[in-house]
Amino acid sequence: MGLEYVKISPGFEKYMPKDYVDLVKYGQFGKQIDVQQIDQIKELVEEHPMCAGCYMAYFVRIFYASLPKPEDTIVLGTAGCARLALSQAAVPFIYGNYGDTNAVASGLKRALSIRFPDKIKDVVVVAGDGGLMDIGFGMTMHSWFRREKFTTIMVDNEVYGNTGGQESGMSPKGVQLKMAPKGKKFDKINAVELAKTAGCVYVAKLAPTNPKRIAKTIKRAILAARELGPTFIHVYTSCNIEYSIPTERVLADAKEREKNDFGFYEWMTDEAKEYLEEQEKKMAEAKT
Amino acid sequence: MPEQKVVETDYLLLEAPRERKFITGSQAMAEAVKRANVDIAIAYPITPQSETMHLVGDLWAQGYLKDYYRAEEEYGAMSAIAGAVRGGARAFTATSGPGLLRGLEAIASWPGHRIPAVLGVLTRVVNAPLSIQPDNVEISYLMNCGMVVLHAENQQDVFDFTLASFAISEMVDVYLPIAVCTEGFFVTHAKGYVNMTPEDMKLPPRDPYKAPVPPTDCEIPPARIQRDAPVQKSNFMSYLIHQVWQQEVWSSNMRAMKYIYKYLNGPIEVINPDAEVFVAASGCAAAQAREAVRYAQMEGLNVGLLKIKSIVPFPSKEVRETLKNAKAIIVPEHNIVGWLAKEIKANIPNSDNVIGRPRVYGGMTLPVELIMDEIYAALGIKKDKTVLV
Amino acid sequence: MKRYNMRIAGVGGQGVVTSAHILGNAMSAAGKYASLVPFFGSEKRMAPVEAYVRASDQPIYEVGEVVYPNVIMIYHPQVITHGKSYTMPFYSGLKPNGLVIINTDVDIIPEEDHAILEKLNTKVINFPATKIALDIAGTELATNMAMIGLFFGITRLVDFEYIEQAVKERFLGNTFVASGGTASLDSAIEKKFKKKVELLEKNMQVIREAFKIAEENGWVLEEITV
Amino acid sequence: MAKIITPGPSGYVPTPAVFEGVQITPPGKALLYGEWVDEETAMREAALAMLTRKNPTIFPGPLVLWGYNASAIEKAQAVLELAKEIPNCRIIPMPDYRPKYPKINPEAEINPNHPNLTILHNRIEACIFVGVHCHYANLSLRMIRAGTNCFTIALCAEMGHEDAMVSIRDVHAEKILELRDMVIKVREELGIKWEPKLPPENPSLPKEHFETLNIADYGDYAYLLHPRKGETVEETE
Repeated sequence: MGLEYVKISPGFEKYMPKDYVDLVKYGQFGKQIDVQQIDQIKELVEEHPMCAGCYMAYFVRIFYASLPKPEDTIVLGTAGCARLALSQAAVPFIYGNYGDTNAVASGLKRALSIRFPDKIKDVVVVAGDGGLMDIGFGMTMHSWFRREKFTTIMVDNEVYGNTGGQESGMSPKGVQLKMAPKGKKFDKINAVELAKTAGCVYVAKLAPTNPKRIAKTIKRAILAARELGPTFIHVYTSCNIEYSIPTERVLADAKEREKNDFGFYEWMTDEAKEYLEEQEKKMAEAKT
Repeated sequence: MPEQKVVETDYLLLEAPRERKFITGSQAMAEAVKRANVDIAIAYPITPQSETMHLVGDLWAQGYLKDYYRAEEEYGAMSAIAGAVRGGARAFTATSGPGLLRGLEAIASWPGHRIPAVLGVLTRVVNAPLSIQPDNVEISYLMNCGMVVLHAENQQDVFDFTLASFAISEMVDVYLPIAVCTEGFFVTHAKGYVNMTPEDMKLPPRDPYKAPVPPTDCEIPPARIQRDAPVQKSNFMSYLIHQVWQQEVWSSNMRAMKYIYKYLNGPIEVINPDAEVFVAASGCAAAQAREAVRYAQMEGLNVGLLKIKSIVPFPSKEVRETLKNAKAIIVPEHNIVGWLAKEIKANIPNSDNVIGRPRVYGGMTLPVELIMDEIYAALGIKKDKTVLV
Repeated sequence: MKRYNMRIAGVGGQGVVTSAHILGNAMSAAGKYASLVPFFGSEKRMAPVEAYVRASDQPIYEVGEVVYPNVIMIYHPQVITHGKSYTMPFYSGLKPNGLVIINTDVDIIPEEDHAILEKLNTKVINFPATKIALDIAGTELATNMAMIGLFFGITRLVDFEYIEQAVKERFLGNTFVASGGTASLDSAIEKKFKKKVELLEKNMQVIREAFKIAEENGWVLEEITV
Repeated sequence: MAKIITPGPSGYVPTPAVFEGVQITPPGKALLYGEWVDEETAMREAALAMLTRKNPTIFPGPLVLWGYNASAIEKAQAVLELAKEIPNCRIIPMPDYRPKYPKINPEAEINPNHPNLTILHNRIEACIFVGVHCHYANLSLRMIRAGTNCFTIALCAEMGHEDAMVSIRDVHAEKILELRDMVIKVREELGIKWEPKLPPENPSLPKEHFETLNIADYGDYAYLLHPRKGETVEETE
């Protein structure tokens, strides 16, 4: 409904807690912000209980700052680390049962399309490797097969971090983790290729080393999902606890992985390419 | 498809003219969906449910529904229903036996998530070994999750219960999912007379803002909303929160009772309230019981029927009142565990009088003669085992 | 029967859970009984932490958090002044004739709460544990030692040697895990003290001092009726 | 009259009013201590509680705080009108329903996941919930009754709340103003002198508007704020 629902009733500005007043005055609603300037705005995401130095927490901040229309965005998450920060933001958040994100998002997006055929309602799933590629695999795949119009972002820490460090389908082969005490026996699932095969119109893979690029990728994925079909981003968000990465080495680790197996990769259908070029041109024009 | 006009809920459910049709239980459920202004239905095949959702799919193709799809499996279907209802749509699905159990994690979460959806439960044996025959043990799995559970005796009940459930589930003080259960094949694939409201009338659309929780549609404050945050004991969440949350679900469940009175003529039906012996039953066992009571009365026996329509909320007070002078209470059931007999025993003072027989299961039919045998035994009438009437 | 059901409330980094373990281990070393329930909301420095200990000379059957304690130990004044507690107010559930030990050198209990505690015939002890820890061990990390020292000093549940044994086990043993944060805390402590033995001795001194204070003030109790 | 629902603390496991047999009223009726009464009786009792119990507070919820449509704005105005007439009343908002990490500021807001932090911290003994979605209002009302002695009043836009001591249904701006009139009437009957004024603002807000503050506003002290040429500030206290 636009911005009315994030406006304070007249006379109540002086009764609201400061963080809400700031959110309305200095927040992201109704604006496009530069992710490199998130320090200068009241961020959507608030204080959260993720581990100090967690790279996933950093990604979540960039994610929220990149939303093309935060006042009309709904985020879905599932059990796992990311939801600890995802849920602490001024954007509606849905947390259902473990691994159900892409089924819930399918129903949600369809309901919103029925009710608001002419309005933008962005639906974004941000879930972990376990939620999307293990327990929720079928629902993830089928949401893509069905060409559901929402974005799936996999924050891949290659482990079940929240439950204490168990092997996931996305853990690299050979890694010794709980429930794989002799080392993982099979390869990391190739989620990107699966997404392409299953019908995503925009697929990207990245290590979060460059905030501007992350923001651009997220925006593209959300814009393409609005009009065309499912989109997918696979992000490496290391677990510094389970993989024993010292806090000061987290960025270096991401850069290393970027060089090895998480180099920036972007793929889209011709249709998506055409659409995004057009949209980006429009946005650039609007700016100038 | 005829042009449908929206009429008041009370008018449609209580006053609208009715026309009699001879249809199957599956058709009766679909006919109710047709008149319920449903936005979206999500289907996944399983016998004996499939036919119902085929018919609902046809309704979508004809334009009665706005969206419909075949889901990946029941867990996905039930999760998607939760998503659609959160998004403000009116949603419907149906399943049977093993499918219900596959979807049960999601279904059992609906009440806590405050998801007012209607779920058709067309009962079937729960594996193993595999069988597709009717057996209603699956209802016992639904009884403790907080949703409203209605049990339909025949095609007419299926129509009435389903249509009313859309209205009841969305009441602000209820706002819970409702399961409309009936026996697979015995009801779903059998025909009976159903008095139906006109095809060109439908319920008012869902108003998701008339609700005890905001829909997740970015149209109503607060913007910072997670309707049901995971509960962590800490000083940002009270120790009590989950407890009072569950209390809210079960309070809401109890509040549904007044609407069951209003729209379904109460949670029970009684024939011969002064009876010496009662046959108490739900679902299609109530049809067998109704038959048995008629025969018994023809024989001059003082036997009554207690049909229980609402399993959850259970009409404790009404059941207690009805059975207070009964010498014997015969409870025929289509399952081995005897969930209805247990429930009745738990709710009356003279539980020794409850006879948890006859029970058939694994899809066997429940002959009226078995109930008659119990009636004779209860009244101390000696008869040959096989009764011919 | 001596039976103490206690709630320990402090903030992250104070060793609330560690001291609950030491309390339990001292009881076990003495051949008596204890059960403990650590409780973390969010493992973060200065975030509220609670632990629950049941201690007795008789077997203990009950499990779960202590909802109705007869002993409450407050490791940090902010538990009361800032409401940094999972249990509000801090004396919630306290049984009559109970014991409350607060780490403070001034009275921080609001007047209304005093009235309630008086009605319950509560013995309230303001005990400057952090000050004692700093004076004797030179680190406020020994606050928890002062607190359990005073508890044992008051209750005389076990002899001193068993407390020493439990503290030893904590600092010299290698099987002790209280929380994920304990390991990093350990390395910090080690840097401060060259030898663990020295650390142990400092801690014992703090405990001994707390015993002495209990005695000098006439706080020694025979028993709290359950 | 039998009082079924009274101020707590009712204990570790509160029994929900519905389990006690309390039922939501039909339109035009109100709940007082779990019994059906007419609205005027309920309003009188509500006014009495807000005028005589300690630290009366209004907890406006999202449907009042956020001006998302004309009726919300109108209702918000009415809430302020009501607050003005209650001596030493405070307004503590419930801007949303999600738990906040690591903890709310109990002087600045109330959160349905742990309402008692606010009730106990501020020693609130009478409160009004208005503009809160029913589900969250019910959770809060039950927890408050379990753990505090607060007298709860629910002004509900829908059907009302069994767990409140006073529950009035179908409440929109007009009915809030009726309650205000009742407050004035009872206040005068009690002989309490009071000049209508708005409650104090939220303590979390900065006292000055720093974002619009100009260096020139500091007058004589402005030179202290101008960094001098070549001066770099390494560290601050």
